[in-house]
Amino acid sequence: MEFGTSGMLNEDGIHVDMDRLKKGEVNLGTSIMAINFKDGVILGADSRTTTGAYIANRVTDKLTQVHDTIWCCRSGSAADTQAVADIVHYQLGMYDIQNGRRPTTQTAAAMFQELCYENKDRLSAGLIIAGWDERHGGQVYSIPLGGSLHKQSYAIGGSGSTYIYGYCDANWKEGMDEEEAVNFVKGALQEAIKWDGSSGGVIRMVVLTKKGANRHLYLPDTQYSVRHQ
Amino acid sequence: MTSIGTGYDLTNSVFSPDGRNFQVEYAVKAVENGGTSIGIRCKDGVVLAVEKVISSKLLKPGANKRIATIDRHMGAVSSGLVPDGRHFVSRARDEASSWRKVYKTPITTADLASRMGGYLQAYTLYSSVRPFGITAIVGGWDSELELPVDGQVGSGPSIGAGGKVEGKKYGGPGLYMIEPSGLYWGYYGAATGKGRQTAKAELEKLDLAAGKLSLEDGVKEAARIIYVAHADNKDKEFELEMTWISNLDGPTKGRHEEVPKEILEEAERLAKKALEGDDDEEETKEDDKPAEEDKMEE
Amino acid sequence: MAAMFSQNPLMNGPNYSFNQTPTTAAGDNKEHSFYPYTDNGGSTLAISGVDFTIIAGDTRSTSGYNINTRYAPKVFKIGGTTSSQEDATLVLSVVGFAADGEALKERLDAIVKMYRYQHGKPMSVKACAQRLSTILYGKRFFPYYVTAILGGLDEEGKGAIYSYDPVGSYEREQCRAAGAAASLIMPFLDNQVNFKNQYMPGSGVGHALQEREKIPLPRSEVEDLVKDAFDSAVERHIEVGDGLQMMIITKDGIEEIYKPLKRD
Amino acid sequence: MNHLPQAWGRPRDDVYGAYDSSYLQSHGPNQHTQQPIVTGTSVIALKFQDGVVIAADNLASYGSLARFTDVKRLRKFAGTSVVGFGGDVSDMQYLDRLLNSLDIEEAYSSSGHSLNAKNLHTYLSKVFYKRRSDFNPLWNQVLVVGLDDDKKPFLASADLLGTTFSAPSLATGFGAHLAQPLLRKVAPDEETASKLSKEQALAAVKESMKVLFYRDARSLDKYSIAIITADGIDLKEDEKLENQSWAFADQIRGYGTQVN
Amino acid sequence: MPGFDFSNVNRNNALHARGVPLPKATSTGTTIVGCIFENGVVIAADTRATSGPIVADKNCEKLHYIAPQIWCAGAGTAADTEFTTSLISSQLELHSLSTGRKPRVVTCMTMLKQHLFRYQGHIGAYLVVAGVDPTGVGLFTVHAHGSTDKLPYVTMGSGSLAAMSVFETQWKSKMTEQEAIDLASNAIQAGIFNDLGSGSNVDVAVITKDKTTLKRGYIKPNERSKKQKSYVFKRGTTAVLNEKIITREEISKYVTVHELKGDETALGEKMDLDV
Repeated sequence: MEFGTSGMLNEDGIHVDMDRLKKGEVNLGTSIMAINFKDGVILGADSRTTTGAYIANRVTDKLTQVHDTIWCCRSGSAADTQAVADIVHYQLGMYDIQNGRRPTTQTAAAMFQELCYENKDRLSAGLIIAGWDERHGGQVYSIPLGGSLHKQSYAIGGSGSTYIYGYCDANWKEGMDEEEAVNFVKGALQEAIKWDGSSGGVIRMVVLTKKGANRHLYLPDTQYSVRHQ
Repeated sequence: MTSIGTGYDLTNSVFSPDGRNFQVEYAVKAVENGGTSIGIRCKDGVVLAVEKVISSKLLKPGANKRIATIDRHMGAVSSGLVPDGRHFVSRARDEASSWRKVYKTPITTADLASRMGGYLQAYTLYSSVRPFGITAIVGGWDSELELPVDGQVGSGPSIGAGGKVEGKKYGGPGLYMIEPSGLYWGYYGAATGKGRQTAKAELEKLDLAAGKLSLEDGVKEAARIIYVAHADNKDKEFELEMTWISNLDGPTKGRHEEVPKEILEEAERLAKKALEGDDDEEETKEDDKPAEEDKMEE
Repeated sequence: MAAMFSQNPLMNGPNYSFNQTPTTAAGDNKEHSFYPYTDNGGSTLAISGVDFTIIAGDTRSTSGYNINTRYAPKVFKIGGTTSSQEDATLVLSVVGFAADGEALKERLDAIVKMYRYQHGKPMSVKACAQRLSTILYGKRFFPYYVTAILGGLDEEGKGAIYSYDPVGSYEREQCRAAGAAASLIMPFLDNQVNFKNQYMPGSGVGHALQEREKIPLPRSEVEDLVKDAFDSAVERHIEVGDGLQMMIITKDGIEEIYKPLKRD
Repeated sequence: MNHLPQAWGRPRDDVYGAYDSSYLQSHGPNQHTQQPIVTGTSVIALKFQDGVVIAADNLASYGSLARFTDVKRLRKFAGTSVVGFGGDVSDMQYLDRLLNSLDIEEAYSSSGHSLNAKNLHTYLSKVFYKRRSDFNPLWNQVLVVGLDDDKKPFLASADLLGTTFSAPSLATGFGAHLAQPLLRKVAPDEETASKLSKEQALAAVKESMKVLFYRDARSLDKYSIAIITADGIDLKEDEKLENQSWAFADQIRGYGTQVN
Repeated sequence: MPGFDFSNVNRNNALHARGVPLPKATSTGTTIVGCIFENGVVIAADTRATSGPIVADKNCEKLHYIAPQIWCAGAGTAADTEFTTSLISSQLELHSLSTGRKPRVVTCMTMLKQHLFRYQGHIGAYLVVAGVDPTGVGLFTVHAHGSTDKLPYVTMGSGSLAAMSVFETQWKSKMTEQEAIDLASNAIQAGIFNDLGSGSNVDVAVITKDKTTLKRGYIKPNERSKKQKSYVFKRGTTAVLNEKIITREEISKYVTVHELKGDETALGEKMDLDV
């Protein structure tokens, strides 16, 4: 029997197939979320990337900037979501230059949705878009697998999210201050990491307000209690 | 225009030695022959009006509209070559719908004007085309509310989004005039076509920059100005066509629509009355004014 | 378990190296989980007479064990000049996949209308029959999933019926049943319209017995036959029922009759 | 096991089966065919003497996960009609935008007449049929309600295959099994439907929504309901089911022989 | 216990793969329901039996006798419901004789579920068991895989959703006998008119402490309309190609021949095989 030759490898020959789709395989090993709070939005994510049971990257950054204060959380195929994020990053940059004003979160969400919907049979991407702009304040949009677009007060995604629907629903409050909000995200992601084998590592956050983007980092060896960034 | 082309005017995209593009200037001439169009940017809406010169008694009254809808919230009117105006509208509609397709939100009046300005300017660059023989006035109402992404579901926090910068206002009326050169500027009141000088003089009197004029009054003023501007051109009959776009609380709910018949007729009545009051020697000519009975019915 | 060891390079000689890496995928077709057809049940029936044609269909539309609606017509007037089709001369019945049936009907209707505008006269049933066949065969590899019957009066004023398979094979016939209960109704028609298996009592012995003489049935009798045929089909086929829609084409025009059927 | 670096971290073929690479293929028949992912369940509607009532719950499911609980599946069109969407939510959003652009194009000419529900249904069913014929279906079943050319109540269905039909009452998905029997009882034919009062129709639809909540595992007790008459559209998007019956559960012990 | 013999499974799969269709069993597409009232229980069924889309029997009986005060409505494969109920009926009667007590509904239900569980769903019987015994009123559903449910109102079969919609909107506790009968027959009619697998008439069985009343054809909402034409053929319409006369003496060698009197017609049961 031959070694299967139907796969695809990239130059380095290792990482590309992390996201290959096996029949019946659900490949959303991650925990991501974004929430609205008093002054804007917070995005959060774990840092684990898995292929099967192997942790291919334990300090992944799943929070991706597509404009100054518009970011997204990626789940699903790393290759697909990176490609989509790169395209939108480019388009939003062009928008800013051509129209002489910053894109709104809606603009970003619309662009993400168009890509995810029109290419739904080729992509495996579950995205959460969160951003802050002067006019609309903080906003959170979710684009699940089929490419539909949902405006939400908070959104959770990835395989780990299934374990924290209850936690989030029970602990959610509208209009939290920043400290409460950071603790909400941290608490939720801790639970996801605890119960989901495909989630783990550090907790990353980005806080988007009128002051701009502000990163947070929490490490597992200190029970995520100390902010490192 | 003092000078003539001396050969530099025979093709588009060629400058004269003193830096003029004669083809564009000739296009402006075409505009200056067209019926007067005006736009007024009121505090709660925009009015567009046009003096539709009746070229034949065989034309059906009220048909052959000259003001077109570009998108739900936006309209355009032009003076000059009518077919060029039609093409302008067609392109503007394409721009508006492609904006919707890409950004899933309505195009703003400013953005549409920018796109159309670019489009018209391109027609001054090539020898294979001629410039547009129109000056167009685009009026629209950009929603003052937060707009959803078209088709989105869900609504976010019930208390509204956090972190908004308070005290700033968004949206509102937009009025732009785009000339054959591709030049476009935003205006409080815009006028073009044959009676533009008179109309501009009248518009200036309104102190539109103060932002006090209401849409209802704007409609009346627009009708009056078209009538006044027409006074220099009395030998031809005309029809007044008017559309408006109000804010979301107003009569059109942010949509570009024709001014309803009753309001239009009332505005025309007041316009005629104002005209009579202005100069008494005019009143003997009242018979010349287009009366419904004179028109051909289909 | 063989697969477990198959990746051992020692067993298979030289194995994977990066420059052998395929950059395009293997070309085997992906299976399509989407099936573009469904069966909406129901039955149709057509009988031609000396100077008339009757085409009938039940009005039930089904999907699985469900009734979509109790009134979905399967019989349509074709090629009239108005939206009400009041001056039509042809009738088409379609049974099978209703969406294809609708598409087929609209296409044929448009063609027959165009013919009428261009030639200033209605299309003959014979010409229309040939055209319908061409339309069906035109989708030979993605067929209209319908059994069609076309009816009208021929050039001599006689009743004419043409029946089709989904890809355009057709034939002029005396009578035809199609759809879910076709196999229930057709033998009944053979016996009652064409008098198959009926002999004249006392006209001979054994093989010498003479077949019952074929005489064209009068309209009233055909109408009765149609009603009885559908009543019986309703008794024994679960996808047939609710209503009976009948179109009767004569030289005076097309008459439409609706009769209720059992709804269980 | 294979210890070569190129196999590190890759799912084992002996465990997961060979890699299905067919999705990468760029030739051959178009591979549009997908499946619905985020989905809405039943839509139900009933005609009455001067209009139509339509209802659908506010849930979008992701498999069995009740993922989005604020999804409004009744969409207004041109102020005259309502479309109720079952099936894939992303395709619903696509259609919503498509109909929106259709409405804008309709407003280009100021002829005064606008598209009614019947026109809208015809348009939608052709879109569905075209897409199924391209093997690229829009994964929905929709109910279109409003008025027809004669200003009579109009109600019709269209689905991903392009199948269309009309009846005094209609229901998609689970509603076809659970709500239709009740609605058909109230309006067995057009004649009866044309005599129903708005209150009767409303009561029947609300009752049906309750049964659907009891018996459809992909449903929600929050729903949208719209009444369409010649006077316009009355759409309520945050209704809650009332007067549910659960108390009889106290009488039930075990599943067979148990008595305590 | 040696266990089951699955030797034919491979053969059947191979045949099926080569295009041999599986034998079509008559199934009772069916709507069946049960409903408890003040001092008894009512079960009801439609009377259509189908084989694919064809109506195999327009007026079959889906209410099966188990014991005088225990009855069973069956959906699924006709043969399975028939044999399972009669088997359990026999066992229950023997059990009743050996204990000297009246049979109980729970006993019946337990025997049924244990029997069906043993066959892992291969016996396609979906049943509603109802009855009254010294402990009171019982109403259960039994699924083919052997699970049971205990509820005040139950439905089963392809029309179960239609029937359930009626119960979910109209059921109330503590109904009178007539109310329960009406409700159950309404539920069956919802199945008859909305589910293609169900049709024809409504059969009802009412079981109270004192007696069981079987109302066969309680409602007949689907009587066939009169034929438009007469389809009587004249004698001699069918060709006779050959004739063979068997005398009574000759046939008497194989079977017992009864002489029919005047207006008497032959009944199947009367014919005895002479072994």
